[in-house]
Amino acid sequence: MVIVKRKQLSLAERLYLPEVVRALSITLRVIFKKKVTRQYPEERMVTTAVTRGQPRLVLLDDNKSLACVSCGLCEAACPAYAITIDGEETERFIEREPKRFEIDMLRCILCGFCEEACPKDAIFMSDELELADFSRQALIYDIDKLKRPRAALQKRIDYFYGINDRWRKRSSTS
Amino acid sequence: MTPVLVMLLKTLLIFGGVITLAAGMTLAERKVSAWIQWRIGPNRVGPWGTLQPLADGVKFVFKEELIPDGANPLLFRLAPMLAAGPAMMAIAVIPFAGEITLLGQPTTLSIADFPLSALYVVAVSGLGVYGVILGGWSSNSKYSLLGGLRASAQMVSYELALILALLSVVVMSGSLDLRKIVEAQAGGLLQWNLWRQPLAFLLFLLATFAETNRHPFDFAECEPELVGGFHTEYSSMKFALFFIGEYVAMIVMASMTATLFLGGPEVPYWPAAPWFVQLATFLLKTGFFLFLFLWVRWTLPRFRFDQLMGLGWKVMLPLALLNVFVTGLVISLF
Amino acid sequence: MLALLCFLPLAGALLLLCLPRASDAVLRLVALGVTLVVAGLGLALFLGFDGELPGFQAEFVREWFALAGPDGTIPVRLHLGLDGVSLLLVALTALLMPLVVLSSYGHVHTRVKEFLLWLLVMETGMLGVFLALDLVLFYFFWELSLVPLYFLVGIWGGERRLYATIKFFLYTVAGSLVMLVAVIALIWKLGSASVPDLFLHTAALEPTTQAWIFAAFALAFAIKVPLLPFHTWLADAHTEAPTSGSVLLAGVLLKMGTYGLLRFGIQLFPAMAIDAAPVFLALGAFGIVYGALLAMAQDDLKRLIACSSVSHLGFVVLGLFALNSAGLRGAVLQMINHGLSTGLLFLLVGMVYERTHTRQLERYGGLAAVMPVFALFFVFTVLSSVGLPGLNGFVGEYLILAGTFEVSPAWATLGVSGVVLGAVYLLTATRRMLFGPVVHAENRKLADLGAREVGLMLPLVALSVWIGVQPSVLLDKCAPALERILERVEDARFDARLANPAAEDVQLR
Amino acid sequence: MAETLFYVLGALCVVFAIGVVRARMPLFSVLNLLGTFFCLAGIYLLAGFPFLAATQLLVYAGAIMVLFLFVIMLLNLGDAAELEKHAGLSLSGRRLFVACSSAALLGLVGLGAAEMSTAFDARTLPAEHALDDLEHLAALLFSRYMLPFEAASLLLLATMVAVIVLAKRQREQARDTSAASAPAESQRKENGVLR
Amino acid sequence: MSTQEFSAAFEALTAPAARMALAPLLALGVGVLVFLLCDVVAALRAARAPVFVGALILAAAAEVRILLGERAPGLVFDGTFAADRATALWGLMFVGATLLAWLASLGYYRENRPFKPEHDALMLTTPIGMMLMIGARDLVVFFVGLELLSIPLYALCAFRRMRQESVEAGVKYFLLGSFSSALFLYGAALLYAAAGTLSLVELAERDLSAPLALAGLALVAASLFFKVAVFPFQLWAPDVYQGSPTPVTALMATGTKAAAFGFLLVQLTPILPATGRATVAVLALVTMLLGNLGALVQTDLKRMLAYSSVAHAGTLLLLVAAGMGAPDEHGALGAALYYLGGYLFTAMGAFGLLGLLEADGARFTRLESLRGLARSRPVVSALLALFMLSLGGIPATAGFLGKWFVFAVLVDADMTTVAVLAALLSTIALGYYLRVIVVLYMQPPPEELEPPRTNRWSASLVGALCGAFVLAMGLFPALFLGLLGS
Amino acid sequence: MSVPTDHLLALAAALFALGVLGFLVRKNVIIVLCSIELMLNAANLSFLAASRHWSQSTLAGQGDPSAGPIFAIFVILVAAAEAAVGLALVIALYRLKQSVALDGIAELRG
Repeated sequence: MVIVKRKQLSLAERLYLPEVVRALSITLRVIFKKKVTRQYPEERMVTTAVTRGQPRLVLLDDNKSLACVSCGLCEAACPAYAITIDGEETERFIEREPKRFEIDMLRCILCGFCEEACPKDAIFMSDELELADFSRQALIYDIDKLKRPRAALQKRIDYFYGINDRWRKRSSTS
Repeated sequence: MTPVLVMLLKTLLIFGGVITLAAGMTLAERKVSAWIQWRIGPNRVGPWGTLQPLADGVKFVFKEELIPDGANPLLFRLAPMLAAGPAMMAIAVIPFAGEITLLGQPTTLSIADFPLSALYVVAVSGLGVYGVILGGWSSNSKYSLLGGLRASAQMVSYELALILALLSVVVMSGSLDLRKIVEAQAGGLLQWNLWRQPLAFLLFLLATFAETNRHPFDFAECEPELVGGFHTEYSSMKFALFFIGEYVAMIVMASMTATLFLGGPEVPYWPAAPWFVQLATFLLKTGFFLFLFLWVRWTLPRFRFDQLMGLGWKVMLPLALLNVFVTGLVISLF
Repeated sequence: MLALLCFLPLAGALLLLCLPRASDAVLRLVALGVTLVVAGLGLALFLGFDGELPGFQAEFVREWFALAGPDGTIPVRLHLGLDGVSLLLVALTALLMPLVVLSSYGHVHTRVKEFLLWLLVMETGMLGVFLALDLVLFYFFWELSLVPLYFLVGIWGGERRLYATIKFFLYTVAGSLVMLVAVIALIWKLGSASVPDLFLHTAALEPTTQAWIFAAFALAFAIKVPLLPFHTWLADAHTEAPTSGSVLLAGVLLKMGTYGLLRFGIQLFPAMAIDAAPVFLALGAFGIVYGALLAMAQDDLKRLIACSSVSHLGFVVLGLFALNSAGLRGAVLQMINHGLSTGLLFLLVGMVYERTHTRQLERYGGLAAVMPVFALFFVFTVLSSVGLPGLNGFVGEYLILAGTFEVSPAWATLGVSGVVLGAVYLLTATRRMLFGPVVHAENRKLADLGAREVGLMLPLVALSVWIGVQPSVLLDKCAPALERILERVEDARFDARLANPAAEDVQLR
Repeated sequence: MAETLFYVLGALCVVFAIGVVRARMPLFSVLNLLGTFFCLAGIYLLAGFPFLAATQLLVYAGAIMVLFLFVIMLLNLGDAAELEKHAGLSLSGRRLFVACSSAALLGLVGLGAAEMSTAFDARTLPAEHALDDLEHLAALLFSRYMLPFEAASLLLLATMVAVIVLAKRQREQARDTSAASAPAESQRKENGVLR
Repeated sequence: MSTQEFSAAFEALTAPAARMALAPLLALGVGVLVFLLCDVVAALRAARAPVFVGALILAAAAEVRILLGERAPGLVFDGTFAADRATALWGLMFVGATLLAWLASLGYYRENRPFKPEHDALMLTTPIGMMLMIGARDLVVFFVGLELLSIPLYALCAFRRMRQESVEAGVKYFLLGSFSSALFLYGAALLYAAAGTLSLVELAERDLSAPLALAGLALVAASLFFKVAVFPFQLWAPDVYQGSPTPVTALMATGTKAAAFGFLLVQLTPILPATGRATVAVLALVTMLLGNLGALVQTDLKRMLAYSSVAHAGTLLLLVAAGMGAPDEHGALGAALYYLGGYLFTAMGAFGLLGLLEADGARFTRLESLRGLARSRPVVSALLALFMLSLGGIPATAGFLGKWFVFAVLVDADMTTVAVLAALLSTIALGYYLRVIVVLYMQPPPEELEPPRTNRWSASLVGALCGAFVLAMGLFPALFLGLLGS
Repeated sequence: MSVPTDHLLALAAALFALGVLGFLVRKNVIIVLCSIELMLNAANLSFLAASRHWSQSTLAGQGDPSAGPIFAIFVILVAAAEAAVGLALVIALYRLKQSVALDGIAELRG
């Protein structure tokens, strides 16, 4: 059991008013400080490799086909059930590719689990943050809206590998 | 005919000014809150956001009117007017400045001069609570009802301290006429009642916070507990009226504080100041208290309801009584 | 002396109050002792009374309190005193009380202490009524005597005692309260509460005032007597009262009414009495006959005797309002006689009731064979009550009828018929009760009277005989007082003639 | 102008008063009463009693009526179930009495009108003169009416105590436990268990 | 306010006469404050009872000083308040009533009772109101006094908040009480409109025959009739008397009634027009009749006593009728004092004993539950019987002389017919008073019911004191008449 | 304002009569309380009307004009006290019965 001792207040504190004045002086001082507001549409946030934006699908080097093999691991890992995948046989050497790959952006919580779950490095968190449209349906992104050339995601991919490498090294030494 | 015209003109001027001021207050509230939170506040509509109130007004006008199911439609519509009306009426006797000449007619810058004006202000502004109570009751919502209930208890409790604090000032100057009270403080800074009645000033100030339902005594709205309190169910112009009522009440109370304790439109050490200087002085003094309302709101946490009642009945009332008693004793002995 | 006489029983009552209720015998002894002392005092008073003097004797005066009247204060005093009439009644009361206490041995077994206590309080009340010479005091005692009787009947009475007590109480109180207004009016008008003072001044009052005050007094007394229309409480109260209560009720309490009529009716307002005499004569005469007829119809022995009281008291009223010497003497004597004979009758009924637990005449029959001593006493009493010459009843009735005849032969005749009827119902009852065969088996083994019972009746029997033989002993004592009353009546008659010389009776002279 | 205003206010007053009596819900009764008070305050002002007009607003409208509303809300008397089923007479057989008393009152004042019908002439008063001159009233309160004034303070104290007795929630434990007897103790325990 | 006025006010306060007149009020007022203070400060809680009794004793002493002093203060405070021997007597009566009611209330409340000090404080406030009412020579003073009496009583009636009947009694009393206050105010306003003054002294000199003034008088009288519960305003009394806690009922039946009748007789009666005499007399008789008939059919002793108090109010109203239209020349005031004094002890004793019996359950106010009580509780029964006889006006009790004086006043005022009617009506009253005695003494105790066993020293003391006074007033009236004479 | 005094008195009488009516007719305690307040206000209006009447210069010295306002002040004070007690009683009643209709008050009958 935790016994919380009530703090013995001093007379000034019990009088209340001096404390009020102190509080007021604090807020008054703050008024004249430099403001931290960013004027958003004009001033945008600087994104870095760490920025975890919306998930995107990586295109292979041919800039046509997805790296995804529709294994469904990201679908399973998604805590918000935002990902829906229907796979199909393909002529390509990887045998399977997604017929349908949809992420419901209204559900997505940008957690990045899909990124971690993906065994084929086919899905990555981009630096795209803005999300707006006129209908709910339009915000369920299909493959066309999700696919990005590798170059667009290169910064994140490098960062991701770097992290993984560091992790691998550490685990091998120990 | 001219006196009537002058009267109309004064009324228009003062009400227009006060409404503008109230509108400005909505902006000021947002600005000050922003500054205190290291922000800038509204700055899109007009230069530095000065036209924001106008935009808000337009938005209020065009919003849809909602009346909750099971609410009493008559009272629901009546309540905002009852909230705004008394506050506007109370403005009538506030002396904004001394003598001016309008349309060639010498007059004073207040809608009416009335020998019992101090009493009038207290009496009329106290009625604002009906809007809150009825709004709370007629909404057919628990939150609103609780808000109204709290407001009624709170207002009655603090009105006592308010009147008693006012009374000690009245005892000092021997009149219930606000102009006489102002005159009694003419001369210099040291003539202000602020120095002669510091306790009354403090009590009056605190009571005005409670009377206007402002932080830290805003139990009628009290967002974390009651969503929006009495105006939870209100929208569009009715909501706007509540807001105008609240801000006008703040203006009234601030100008009362300025009048009673800081000499109102009297300019220190310049007895014969022209009317616009007096008006400016008055606005300055009032403005300080208006700012104080905002300042306090964004600084202090809210009380608990029992603390509020305890403060009102166990601290402020006895202190105010004591103050009146001592004042009377001192006045009658010296 | 009078104060001692009057308040000794009250002191005795207080003494009883302090005694533990454990031992009935001690309580009874104390009560008996007190009443005996009072009886002794009464006897001494009787013997020491100067029969020649007309006024009040042995007066006792103490200041009590003062009322703020319209013209200055009116002192109210503890003023006791007696003249011939009250002397006789006081003596009767004092004599009856020990007998009543003795008789209660037989029938009171529960809450003895309270019973004796109320008896003693009642004695004070009754003596007070006869002795009081202050109107306030008189009224005080008048109502005070009701309360003990109320309890006596209510607690120790028969089956329907509650009905009887409340009826009795309300009847009498209604009368008394009206009298209260009259008493106040009289005192206020005359500025004095002292009865001798009042005698001097009543004639000066307005006739209408006199009339209604007299009417109010008369109403209260008539209820108490009881006169004809107000008699219904009497039968119930008598029937339901315990023997002691009945004896007191018949023996003394009813006399309060007739005494009041004499003292505060005739003596206080002679003029009004003259005017009202025909009414009272009529009521009295009808009362005699009606009471007798009622009595004839009764099956309940006690009720029968109660009704006979109505009849007998009719005689008294008849005598009083004959307003002449013979009538008044007869009335006073008849009061005493009725006290003795009816008292005896009730005692006898009580005794037989204690044995048979019934009062219905048909439950008796042939008791003379079983209880000869009882029969002897009963027959003697009945004869006394009927008015057999040589016994007490005869003298009184004779004087009354003689007096009435002088005034109104018609009413006197009716009264005579009452005597005859009285003989009829009493003797019939005696026959049904005592003679003939013993009808009921349970009556065969009844015990005859014991020594105590005989003892307590003997003084009464002796007195009856003595009065019958030598009534002058009593009559002499009260004669001067009665003469004094008659003088007032004559004065009033004279005044009336002066005021109205054309009246008929002037020519008669 | 003032006369017209008086008659308008008077008529409104009566209308509101009828509303007080006729209202279906207690709340509307209170609101109508509030309307009556406003009109009365106006009439007081017109009749030359500004102080009483202000007091009327301050005490009646500002405090007493708020109290009424507070209780209505506290007990939530606006519920549909609380509405009276019919607006009939609560005390049957008194209808006649009511009608008679109302008529009699009106009639009495009609009689009185005959003697009071001198029109009040405001011009005879000095200008700017209120009939309830505050200083004069205050002086009276502290001299001639000192006794009732002081008694009134005691009255308010008594009222406070009375209201506490009536409305305060009863605490479970008695205040001085030393005086509490054993049976009271057990009684309290029972209560405690029940709660 | 100027300094002169201030000093004038203080002079008025500190003038010897004013001091003397104010002393009893001040004793009680300060008593209330000190009492409340003692309650707040824990260390002083033990001093509550002494403070209560002390305040009453001081007030009584102050009244005695006025009563026996060489010069009574007379009119003080610019003629708004009067203190003379008569008001001092009334004041003593109020103090006595409060003290007795308080004694009867000690230990009366069996349930958990956290508001005991408040109860006593309220009780201590009531006599102040009564004294103000009696001494008032100005309608303002009277009104404040009336409220100072009524408001504590409203709360006291509803004091047993957990009991329905008590709260109902409070609500009823409150509603009708404030209704009568409103009647009074409107009447006073009309009087003021007609005569231009609120001072009773001046009112007595004005011509009040105008219809407006008559209406005002009628309304004022009606409001007082409400307070004393006479026809047609008597309906509340039985309910309120029955539902209230018994000591409070006792206080209401004696104190309130005395105060209202005191004012009615001292102040109002001389102002009332003599033409209304017959009306008031008829009202009084009807009140007596209704009260008595109502009491006859009751099975609850408390309710029966309530009806009987209505009947007694009718009797007292006869005095008002007798005194109307003239200064007191028939001695109505003295009669009322004696009557009310007697009634005070009688009713207080009766209610006090009822309260004692009630300690064993409210059922002991039912008539049938008192059957045969004389066997188990002889003293209580004897006292109850005594009080019943006194209420009925049987000699040797205080009630007798009270009745005597009332009739004397009536006879003096040439209202003999009324007196006779009243006498006959009071015969009815004996019917139910006797029933109580019948029940107590002449009926067997009920078998299913345990007889009450409780003994409380305070209630017993009340019974004994009242019994002693009832007998003393009946047997040695000189002791009390001496006071009246002055 | 030169309205005759009796018009003011008539208004007061109307209010008073309505108050009496409401007191006797209505069943809800709150409304009954309102009616009582109405009656008190009628009394106040009469006091002030009378005070105004007696302050006329033609009637100078015949009446005391200041008594009216004084009484009115006391009336307002007492009205506040009565309202407080009355509402407290209403609360107590409601706690017991969950209703404030006067019909329900029938425990005491005899």
